[in-house]
Amino acid sequence: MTVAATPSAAPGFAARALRHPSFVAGAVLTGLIVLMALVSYVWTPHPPLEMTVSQRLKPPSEAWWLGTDAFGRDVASLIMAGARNSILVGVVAVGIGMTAGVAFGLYASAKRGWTEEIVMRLSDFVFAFPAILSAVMLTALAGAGTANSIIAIGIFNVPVFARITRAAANSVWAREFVLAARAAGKGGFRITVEHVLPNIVSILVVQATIQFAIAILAEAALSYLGLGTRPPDPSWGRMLNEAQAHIFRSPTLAVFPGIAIALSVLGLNLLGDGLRDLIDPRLARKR
Amino acid sequence: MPLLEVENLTVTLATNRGPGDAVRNVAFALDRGETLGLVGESGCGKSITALALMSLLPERARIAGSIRLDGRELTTLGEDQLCGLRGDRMAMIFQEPMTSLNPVQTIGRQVAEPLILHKGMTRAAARERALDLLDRVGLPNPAARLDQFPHQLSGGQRQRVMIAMALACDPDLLIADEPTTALDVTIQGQILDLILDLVEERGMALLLISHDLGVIAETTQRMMVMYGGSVVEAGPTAEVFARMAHPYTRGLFAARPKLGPATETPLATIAGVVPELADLPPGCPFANRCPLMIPPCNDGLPPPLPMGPDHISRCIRARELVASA
Amino acid sequence: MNLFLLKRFATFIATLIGTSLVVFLVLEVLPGDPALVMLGPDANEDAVAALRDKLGLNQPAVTRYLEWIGGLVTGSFGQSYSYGVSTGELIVERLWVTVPLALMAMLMTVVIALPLGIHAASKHNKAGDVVVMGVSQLGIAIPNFWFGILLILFFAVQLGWASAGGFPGWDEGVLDGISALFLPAIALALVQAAILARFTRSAVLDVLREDFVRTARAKGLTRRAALWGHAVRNALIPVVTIMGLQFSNLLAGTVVIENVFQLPGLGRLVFQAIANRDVPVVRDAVVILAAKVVIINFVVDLLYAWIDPRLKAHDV
Amino acid sequence: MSAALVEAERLRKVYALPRERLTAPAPQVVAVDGVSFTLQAGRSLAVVGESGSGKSTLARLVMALEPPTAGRILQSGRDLAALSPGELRRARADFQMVFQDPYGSLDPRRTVGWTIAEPLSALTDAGRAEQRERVAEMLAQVGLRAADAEKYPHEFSGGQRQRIAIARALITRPKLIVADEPVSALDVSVQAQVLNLMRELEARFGVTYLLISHDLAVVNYVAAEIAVMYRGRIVEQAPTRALFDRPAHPYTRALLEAVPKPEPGRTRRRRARAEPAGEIGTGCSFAPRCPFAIDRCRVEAPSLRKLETGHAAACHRAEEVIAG
Repeated sequence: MTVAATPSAAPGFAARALRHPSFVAGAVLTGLIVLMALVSYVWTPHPPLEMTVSQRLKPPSEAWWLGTDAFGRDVASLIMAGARNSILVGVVAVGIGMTAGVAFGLYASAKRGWTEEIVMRLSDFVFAFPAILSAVMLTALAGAGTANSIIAIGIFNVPVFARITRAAANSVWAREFVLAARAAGKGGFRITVEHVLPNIVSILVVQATIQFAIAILAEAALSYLGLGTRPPDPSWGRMLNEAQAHIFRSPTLAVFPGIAIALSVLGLNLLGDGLRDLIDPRLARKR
Repeated sequence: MPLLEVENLTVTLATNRGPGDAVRNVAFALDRGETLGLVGESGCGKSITALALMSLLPERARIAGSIRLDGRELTTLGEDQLCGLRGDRMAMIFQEPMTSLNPVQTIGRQVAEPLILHKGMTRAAARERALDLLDRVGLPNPAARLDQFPHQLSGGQRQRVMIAMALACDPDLLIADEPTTALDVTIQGQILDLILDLVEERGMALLLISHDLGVIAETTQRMMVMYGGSVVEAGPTAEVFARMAHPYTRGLFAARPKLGPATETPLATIAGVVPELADLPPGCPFANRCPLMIPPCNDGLPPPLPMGPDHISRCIRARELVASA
Repeated sequence: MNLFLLKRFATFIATLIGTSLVVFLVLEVLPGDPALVMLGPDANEDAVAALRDKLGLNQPAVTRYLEWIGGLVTGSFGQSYSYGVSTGELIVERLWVTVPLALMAMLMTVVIALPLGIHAASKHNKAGDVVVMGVSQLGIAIPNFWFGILLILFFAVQLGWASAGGFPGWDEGVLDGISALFLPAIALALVQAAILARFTRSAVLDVLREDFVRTARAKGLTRRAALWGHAVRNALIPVVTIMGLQFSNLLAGTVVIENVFQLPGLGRLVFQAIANRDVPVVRDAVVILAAKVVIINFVVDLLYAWIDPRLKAHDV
Repeated sequence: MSAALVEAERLRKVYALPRERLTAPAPQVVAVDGVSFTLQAGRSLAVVGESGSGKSTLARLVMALEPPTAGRILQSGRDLAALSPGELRRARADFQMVFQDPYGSLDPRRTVGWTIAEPLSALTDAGRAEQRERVAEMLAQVGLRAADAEKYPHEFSGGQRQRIAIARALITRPKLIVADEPVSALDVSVQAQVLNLMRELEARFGVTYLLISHDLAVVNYVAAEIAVMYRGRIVEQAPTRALFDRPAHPYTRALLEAVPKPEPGRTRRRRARAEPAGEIGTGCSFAPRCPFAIDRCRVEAPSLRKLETGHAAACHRAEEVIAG
């Protein structure tokens, strides 16, 4: 005879997710940004890189939805195409940071002792160094460009994931079911793969969405400083840099790319918060 | 007029499976100098009853019925007036002395706090009095403890501090919610002795909550057995132990291994599991696990049947049960 | 001094040494010959070689590293290639912009965020909480440099109340200086305040669920008294950690914001020096920025030990 | 005569605490201090003690989950510390463990079937089908249904989870099950179900328990023999009846007296005692709390000595304690 304490995981999750306002809002916003990036490959109102010299710094109109920039390019098309850049940088940088960071964190947690101490002090060190500053130095060293800014942001993500993985993994290692697995004869590697990782995946997914948002902000800042994506590839951050030069003549130029950044970040953060609520950690350690 | 009078107390909690009555139609009275035990398993509603008496229920809880302290109705009292009563006229000791003390405040300050709050004492006077209290509860070297922090004390010592804190303003009513469950058995005896001595010394009323029939048997004059939010049996402790008049009380008693000579016969068990709040049956809450269940058991919460002087049982077959034994 | 702080102090020194090493090595492999940069591409080889010798570039890396560190410790800084003055002089001058900016921003952050966070927690799930949470969610999403541009757009371009950037210098009067730093400080503070408010709220909520808060209520404390008397100090323990991290973020953020507002601060100096391959300026400025960050982390640890008696117990 | 199931020889386990002073060596906690005992197959042994007495550490040492600082453990004559990692892994099929917290000891992300099969998949090369069959069999043995294998732990109550944990421990048909407080997290009515199950399985599978508990009544129900631990040492060991009838150590007596008994009309003998504050010197660690303590107890630590067949106590005045 079995008492179902809580509805089973899979169908319950979808139902609860659809009723969770910030999850839904975040998913919709993020979905729209991704859609915009995908559509930009096949269609934009104007070719994003096409310069119409006669149409420089035009205000928004029917022909130019969001106006034109100092080179006479269509801002709406540039923003659509710029989404590709932000998503690319976010995905790859978080991917790098997550892969390396999770590996380090799991290793530190499984080994404990000196290994853990060394891994964590190293991550403290990277952490203590202002992230933007190291990104500025790295891109200065290797030259501006998308690839280098991805590496710079990715490196900054490593200690973030290493720390959170280690903390979460340590709490799993302290649980009795791990002791039970050891008593059953399993070694550190199998326990890490079979027990620790599945129990921290949800925490990592939540953190990944948040780091994704931070990566988009960082890429925008680097591009704004002229260290990120190089012209002519469209990038939201660089659009803002260029807009600032013409702020008195064409103030709207400085508005739309910022909105695009803010909405993507907002969407991802809402998504992350929603996921965190839905994966309620209290359920896992319910007594 | 008794010190504490509870009538038809019902507390409804929002659970993740819909609203459920954590406490159902509970009624009792308690006078100064009396000790009343409340026994039951986890989730039976005993802690919620205690929190209802202190008006410290979680925000979403709904409360019905009446709680009167010295004739004063508490359920309709404003928050300010309740704050004036809590810690002064009624006090509470909790189960976990580790987490129930503020880790970043000194012992002295925490014990002195109710004195400053309710008695209007100066810091210095309250500190003086806190020292006396810590001495009274048997904390070794109390003067040095005043400026220590909770993490520097052992579990038993922390529980003594909790008791000193609860007794600071000489309350009329002391509620002790599983005060010894987190402690070792030899310390448990000391703490129970201390509580009983203080209750006697000051003429307080004590409501002692425990899951352990042994603790209740040894410390209380009267007792109530709770199951599924209802008091299923109540009476003078000796009387209840002599003539258990509810199948749940009997089940609880029989399920516990005894200290005496070991037997080959297995322990008596209660079939099934405790139902969740939201799934409580409409009738007797114990019906679906009860060996004596008959169809009328499901018709509604059985009324309290008088079984002896001051002894009641909410079982429609209580008389048969007592007669058969 | 206790063991916890002693350990932290050792970490602090190690981090400083590590940082200086990394900075030195990164700049070692940076392409571009400083001598060539200084003399211009048309310089003749002999002149370049002479300059390299003069700058000590021909010595082994270890010697140069030790000389550099020795100089930093004794206060004798190198010469900037492009400005021709002592890097120390240059950095100190720029610090007078960056440090007040970061401090102002941090002050704003704390003054805005702590009360809002505590207020939101005390009104959990009620209107006040929802508003704070909604606004802070937006605040986190806005890039600080864009917010800076918007501030310029609104206050300088539309209203004409402030200049679009620049810094008059403290000689023109403290008030003028502060007003020039006001908008940049707001731009920096917005995001950090939003983060801190949310963090404070959840820290306070966590503590409010603790048993000892229930104990305090059982003693007769009102909700409010229990919040301020028992919950807030416990909640501050994690909040202080975050504040330390945030101050580092603020310092780093000055690199971008100083560019937005054309402020002659340390961040902008580093940025320009990198572009100019002005190695002595870059490495000294970066090490000093990083040192500030680790000093802040150390101060956070001191605060920590002060708030949490459990760390004070062990004396050396 | 075949070797005993478990022989522990002068086991000692010391944990280092974080340093408090730079100049002094790191402080240490002696969790287990020179413990020796023998566990014969078929005679379940209980280790009783209060929190901090070292009983859970002892369980982990016996399970070879931690190495002892000194001393050794022989299981069926084999020294566990001398085995290679591979041999130790195979040997683990013979000794399994049940934990206190039935919520914490089951991985919430794994099905019950997976969890029960874990020792099989870790220790043997049983195939999927065989594993499934054994799991179904085990579920039936502990009173659950075969269909329950597909479910997750959160769908079960505390008592049912502890049955699952017992099924996991039994699946390799071990000779020894180390049960660390197996019922202390359960409600009384559910405790009885689990205790009955443990006794049934003892008879049915010939498994022997090393039961760790703070609860004398629980121990009385399951174990043939009891060892009482205090501050890392065994202070008394005896067959269950002898221990309850003729306790020879003042601490055992104190424990027995302290258990509240649910008997009508019983009231406490009230003795207002203060928390003991005495420092332990070289003598018996129980001396500061002991009503029998004499000067000798405060300077000379008693060693465990034999009093009668199978009954030993570490007390200078054991004979007087038995006499009452």
